[in-house]
Amino acid sequence: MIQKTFGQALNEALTIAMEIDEAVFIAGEGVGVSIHKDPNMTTFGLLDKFGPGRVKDTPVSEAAIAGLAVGASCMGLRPVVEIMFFPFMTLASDMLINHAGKLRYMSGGKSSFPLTVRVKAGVGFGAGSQHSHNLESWIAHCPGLKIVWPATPEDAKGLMLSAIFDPDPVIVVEDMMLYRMPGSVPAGDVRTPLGKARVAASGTDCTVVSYGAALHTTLKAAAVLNEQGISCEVIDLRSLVPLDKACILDSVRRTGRLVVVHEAVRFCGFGAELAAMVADEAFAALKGPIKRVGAPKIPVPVAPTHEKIFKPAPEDVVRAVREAMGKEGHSSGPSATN
Amino acid sequence: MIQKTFGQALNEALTIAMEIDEAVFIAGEGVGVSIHKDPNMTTFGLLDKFGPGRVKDTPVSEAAIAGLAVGASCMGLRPVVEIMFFPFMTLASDMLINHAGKLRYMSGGKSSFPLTVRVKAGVGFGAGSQHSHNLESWIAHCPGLKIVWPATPEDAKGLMLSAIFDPDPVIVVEDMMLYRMPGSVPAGDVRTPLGKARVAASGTDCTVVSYGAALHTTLKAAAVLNEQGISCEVIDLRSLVPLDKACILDSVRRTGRLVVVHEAVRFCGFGAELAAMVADEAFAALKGPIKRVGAPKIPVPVAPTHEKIFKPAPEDVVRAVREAMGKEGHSSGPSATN
Amino acid sequence: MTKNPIAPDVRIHLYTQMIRVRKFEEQIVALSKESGRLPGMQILANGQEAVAAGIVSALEPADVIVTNHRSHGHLLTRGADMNSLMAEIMAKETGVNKGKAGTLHLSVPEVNALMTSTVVGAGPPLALGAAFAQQYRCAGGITVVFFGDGAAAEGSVHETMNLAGIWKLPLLFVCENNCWAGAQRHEVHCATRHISGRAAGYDMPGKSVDGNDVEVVYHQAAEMAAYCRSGKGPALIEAHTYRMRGHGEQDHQHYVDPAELEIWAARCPIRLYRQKLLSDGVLDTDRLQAIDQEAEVRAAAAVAFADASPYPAPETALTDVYVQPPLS
Amino acid sequence: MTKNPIAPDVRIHLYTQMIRVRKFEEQIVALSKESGRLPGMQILANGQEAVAAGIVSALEPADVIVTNHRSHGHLLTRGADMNSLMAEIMAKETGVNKGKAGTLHLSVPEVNALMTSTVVGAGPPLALGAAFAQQYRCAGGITVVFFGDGAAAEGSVHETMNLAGIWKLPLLFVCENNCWAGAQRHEVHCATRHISGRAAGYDMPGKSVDGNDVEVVYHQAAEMAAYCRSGKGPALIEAHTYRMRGHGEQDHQHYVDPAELEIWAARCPIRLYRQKLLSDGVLDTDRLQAIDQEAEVRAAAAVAFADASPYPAPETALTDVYVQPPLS
Ligand SMILES: Cc1ncc(C[n+]2csc(CCOP(=O)(O)OP(=O)(O)O)c2C)c(N)n1
Ligand SMILES: Cc1ncc(C[n+]2csc(CCOP(=O)(O)OP(=O)(O)O)c2C)c(N)n1
Ligand SMILES: [Mg+2]
Ligand SMILES: [Mg+2]
Repeated sequence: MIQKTFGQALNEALTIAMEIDEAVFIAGEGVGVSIHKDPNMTTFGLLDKFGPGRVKDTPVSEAAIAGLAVGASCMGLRPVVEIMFFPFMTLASDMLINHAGKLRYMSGGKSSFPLTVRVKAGVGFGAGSQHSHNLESWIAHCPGLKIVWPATPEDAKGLMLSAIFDPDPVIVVEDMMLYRMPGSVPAGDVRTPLGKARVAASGTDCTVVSYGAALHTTLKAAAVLNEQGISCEVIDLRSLVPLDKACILDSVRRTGRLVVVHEAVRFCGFGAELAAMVADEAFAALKGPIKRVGAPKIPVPVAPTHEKIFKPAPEDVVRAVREAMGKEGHSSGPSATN
Repeated sequence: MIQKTFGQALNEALTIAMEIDEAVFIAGEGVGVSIHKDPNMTTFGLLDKFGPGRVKDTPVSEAAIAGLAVGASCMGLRPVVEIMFFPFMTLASDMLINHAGKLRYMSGGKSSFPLTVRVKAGVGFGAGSQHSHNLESWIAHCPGLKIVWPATPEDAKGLMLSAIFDPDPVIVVEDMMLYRMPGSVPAGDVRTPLGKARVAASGTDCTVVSYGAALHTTLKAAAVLNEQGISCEVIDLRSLVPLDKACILDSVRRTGRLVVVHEAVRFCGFGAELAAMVADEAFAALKGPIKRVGAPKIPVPVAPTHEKIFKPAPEDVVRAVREAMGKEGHSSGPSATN
Repeated sequence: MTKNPIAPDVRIHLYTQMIRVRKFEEQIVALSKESGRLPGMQILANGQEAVAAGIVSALEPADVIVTNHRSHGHLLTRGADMNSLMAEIMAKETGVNKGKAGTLHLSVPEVNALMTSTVVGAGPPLALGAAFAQQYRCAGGITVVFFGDGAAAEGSVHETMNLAGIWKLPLLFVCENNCWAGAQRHEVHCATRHISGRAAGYDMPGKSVDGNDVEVVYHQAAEMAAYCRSGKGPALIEAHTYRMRGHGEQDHQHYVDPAELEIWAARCPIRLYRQKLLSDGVLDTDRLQAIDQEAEVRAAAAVAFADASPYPAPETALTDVYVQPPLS
Repeated sequence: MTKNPIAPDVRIHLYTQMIRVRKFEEQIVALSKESGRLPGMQILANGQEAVAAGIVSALEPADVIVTNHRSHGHLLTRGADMNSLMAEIMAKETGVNKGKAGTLHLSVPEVNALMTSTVVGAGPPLALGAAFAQQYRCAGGITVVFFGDGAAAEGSVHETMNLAGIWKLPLLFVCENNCWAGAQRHEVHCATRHISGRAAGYDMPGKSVDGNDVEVVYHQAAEMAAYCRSGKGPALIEAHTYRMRGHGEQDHQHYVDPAELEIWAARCPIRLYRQKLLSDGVLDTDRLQAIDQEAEVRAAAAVAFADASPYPAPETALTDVYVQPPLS
């Protein structure tokens, strides 16, 4: 294990993938020459290492970038393309939803699309809602796509490698708030399997499921709750599709309680699927209401005073868990608004 | 009340809106001259009535069509634009999600966008997944937008009129399977308020929530269940955003059970939000698992034998309700796959 | 451009290709009149056969084509098997895509008809990726993408042309300008008469040709394909033609001027070429009839094959979404 | 085109506009060096002031402008209040958008700076709607949309130009070609040197001009605005200029050739125009200093105003999403 930042771990994953497979190339706006000269950026130094033939800077053309990935992967290459920020995924969404996710099916299984789309997500850098809008539930709703969201440097590397060499289209969400997070990372081509969640903290009273930056908010809350004598089992989803249902259901069947935490808008967010799944398949085990911690239904704001309202904090998770435990008056907070 | 088809009711709504307000215009691909010459089509005859100045045929340019609506509404007009089929909403999604839904907020409330987007949805016309892909949960997840989905001719007219004269962006989903459905429709400018659900059948044992064509599948199932001695309260949502939470929660608090039925993919579908909301806010009243009836996570297929697998049938609803009632062995069916 | 004369066997090939497409689609016309035989819409290339035959006949086996909702001509001339194509149009298990494509999404990778999209304007960005892969692998081969005059209005086409122009990709854009996008006349959906005029804005050559003269199309395709093959970059051919049967079989063209239809009927690419081959003495009426006959028989056999095939088993609806399906 | 000489007061106005933008942004540069003063990124028009001043000064009050992420010049020359603009850039409650826009989404409807989008390429489709409303109401007035050379690669720009060309909308496209899109040089993101060459493909006039000569820009704007106003349809101006401080304040231009920066520094539109006005005797150094001084004082006052303003109250984050908020 070596110490690396989250961004360096992603960078190492791309480096390894390009070294071991000629079919891997990367493309996007500034993946070669970037305004940032920062080793914590995923594509740092790749242009120098692999040259302009395999590291392609593109125009500002998200639909074409996504089409490039779909078409090239159908020809057997392994494209790794970047959609700079999650809100711009809208511009690539026809190519991803109607093509990457459907063409294999409609070919009767003749074609496959081993592509990877990198997208930056996250809340809290003050750029506002046209640069910041977590849309993981869009992707998760659509057939034919997979989506992963690492929360640690180790998984950043391991999930990126698995995504690149997976035979299906995979969206890898890079949480901008984590790029500088340090952690130990195994050397070499070590992959985190898709569809396997990680128990980040085991506990007995309440299951709390999260992913990405929100996982760290959740872990802070779990520590506070521990002091209050409430033991949380914190699950780091890592992969939203495929989803590790067994891990979640097994935990809830033991704790009898579920809280979901993410930074996306709560209404119709990914947490809704987890809550609905548990309210069906683990209903008999439930001892209290399923709580969801997420953003209120507003665009990501700019002002620091407003960002605080938007972004779930440890206190919000603590309150939600206590409510799930029946230890507090029910309140679903501003996020209830739809 | 006059007898009209669903399509004629929509057509009447547009006619009335254009008659009473000069600011209303319609635009889209074939909203003027259409390959269909069918009075059941929403825009039938409007070009002759109102002329090419107010009925604008456009090129095949979904982003520009949506941008036209956003920009013109910001200038005080009331655009009613068509995105022909739901999968093409992806091409308009930047304009709708990042602009129609966010620009008012980011203007600090200075600007408003009274636009209406008509989109055709539905499963079962054999065209396949690039023409058929219900994405209501995408819209419902995003701030600043409203979305309605009429299931009867009366509401088709009433919701369309409310949408056009609402001060905010509203997406009106036109279920293609319903265009020819007859029903009685009130004369004149009669509007169905946004955010008010309708109890389509009252009952005591299980609350079943649905919308659009799926509502009729649900009503068929309710009749069958009645004969089996199970009394369903069927709620026609009509409006997904704003959502009539009170109506749903009140019903579930009486019945103690919830089943949600829609034709969209079940995983991360709109039903997940309803289930999650109830599993939180009405948990104490729940007597059994919350069941969701929806499509399996596959692209909308083409072959008749495959469409049957995709599209929820009355039997599926019957089974789900019986499971919710604890009258049958638990099974979550193919739609469980993610 | 110097047009070297086309060898007789090639000319016969061009004619044969066109008539096979026509006869194949005539079967579809018949089937679409019987309710329940064909799922979805039926969109035909009738009147545009010369574009498919002229372009595709100028290609090499390694070349890739990407097509759209009006694909029958492109696929048949590329060598797709008639039986499995007809079976797919009927959504049968023996279809080229196991009944999962239907008529709108037919793809035939085995003959390098790599991808088809019925999302208007989606073909070019998909083709961009295919052409990039050809350049990346230095494997030779070019990609040809067919799209309509209506599709030219989509932003994706612009993004693709710009990127192909920058990267100098071996990508041949073929715009079939058939005067219509749905019920919208060309001038309702396009700011200029000729789409080829846009090519210069992407640093590529662009030519408009008579899309109903198969030899003109063939010559232009050969020239442009050679240009793309040589590494000089992308090129655009705009083929002016006409959609004889309306947008689809459900379209009765109430909005179309019958006189206009007559004019174009007189310019039917197959009729014109038949006359030419006769007057040039390349074929006599007997050989022509034999070719037509053979095409007719072939198409009828395809329908028989498809009819004899079952619909796919219901449970197969759940397969082929992923190569590695999610566990849960 | 015959350039009638520009009246002295207008020339002074043009200079004053440019220097006000420069001084305003110099305050932002200073603030961005202190951590925590400004949320988000800081994207400046430094070096491009002549485009904003030249174009906007040729407009009438009823005209609408739509701008992008590099908006300060457009908004200030259009008459936005400096105090509330600076307050908004700091996301303060007294900001022109109540602290909900921040620097990237500033819109000032009260001066017809109707909409701003930082989604590259989104301005044109928004402007399409504004121009349509002007045509629909026969109210007169044109819409001007500012976008970059990078944005020209987005499909939305193509769709808009085509539709504006068909409907003959009063829409003036202004492409600020500043040689860069992020860290990508023009030739990396655009297939041709001049974007104006695309105008013909949409049946509209297109001109490339020296974007650092404010009078050249002003003349071209007056001509094209008159064209759009006359009902002839849309037009395109491409202004060649340069982005002097990199993409944003966090960009230290490690990838930019210093020699290139020097060349353009020497062509600073403000310096050039100052010299011209002096040599033409329109202004003397004293009056110039007074104008510069005034701009400096004004900008400093804006910062003071913004500094004195609080951040918006937390709960106001939940308002202004809808005109008629959902009940539940
Ligand atoms: C993105 C998108 N918008 C709309 C449609 C509906 N549609 C199908 S074909 C067609 C017209 C296309 O015209 P053109 O590109 O000229 O092709 P043609 O049908 O004339 O061959 C339209 C609008 C679609 N399939 N995809
Ligand atoms: C759709 C979209 N893609 C990417 C970005 C990130 N981005 C912001 S500015 C920019 C470069 C734009 O270049 P140009 O249009 O020339 O404007 P300039 O910055 O040079 O003024 C990019 C890629 C964005 N904001 N929107
Ligand atoms: Mg056409
Ligand atoms: Mg630029």
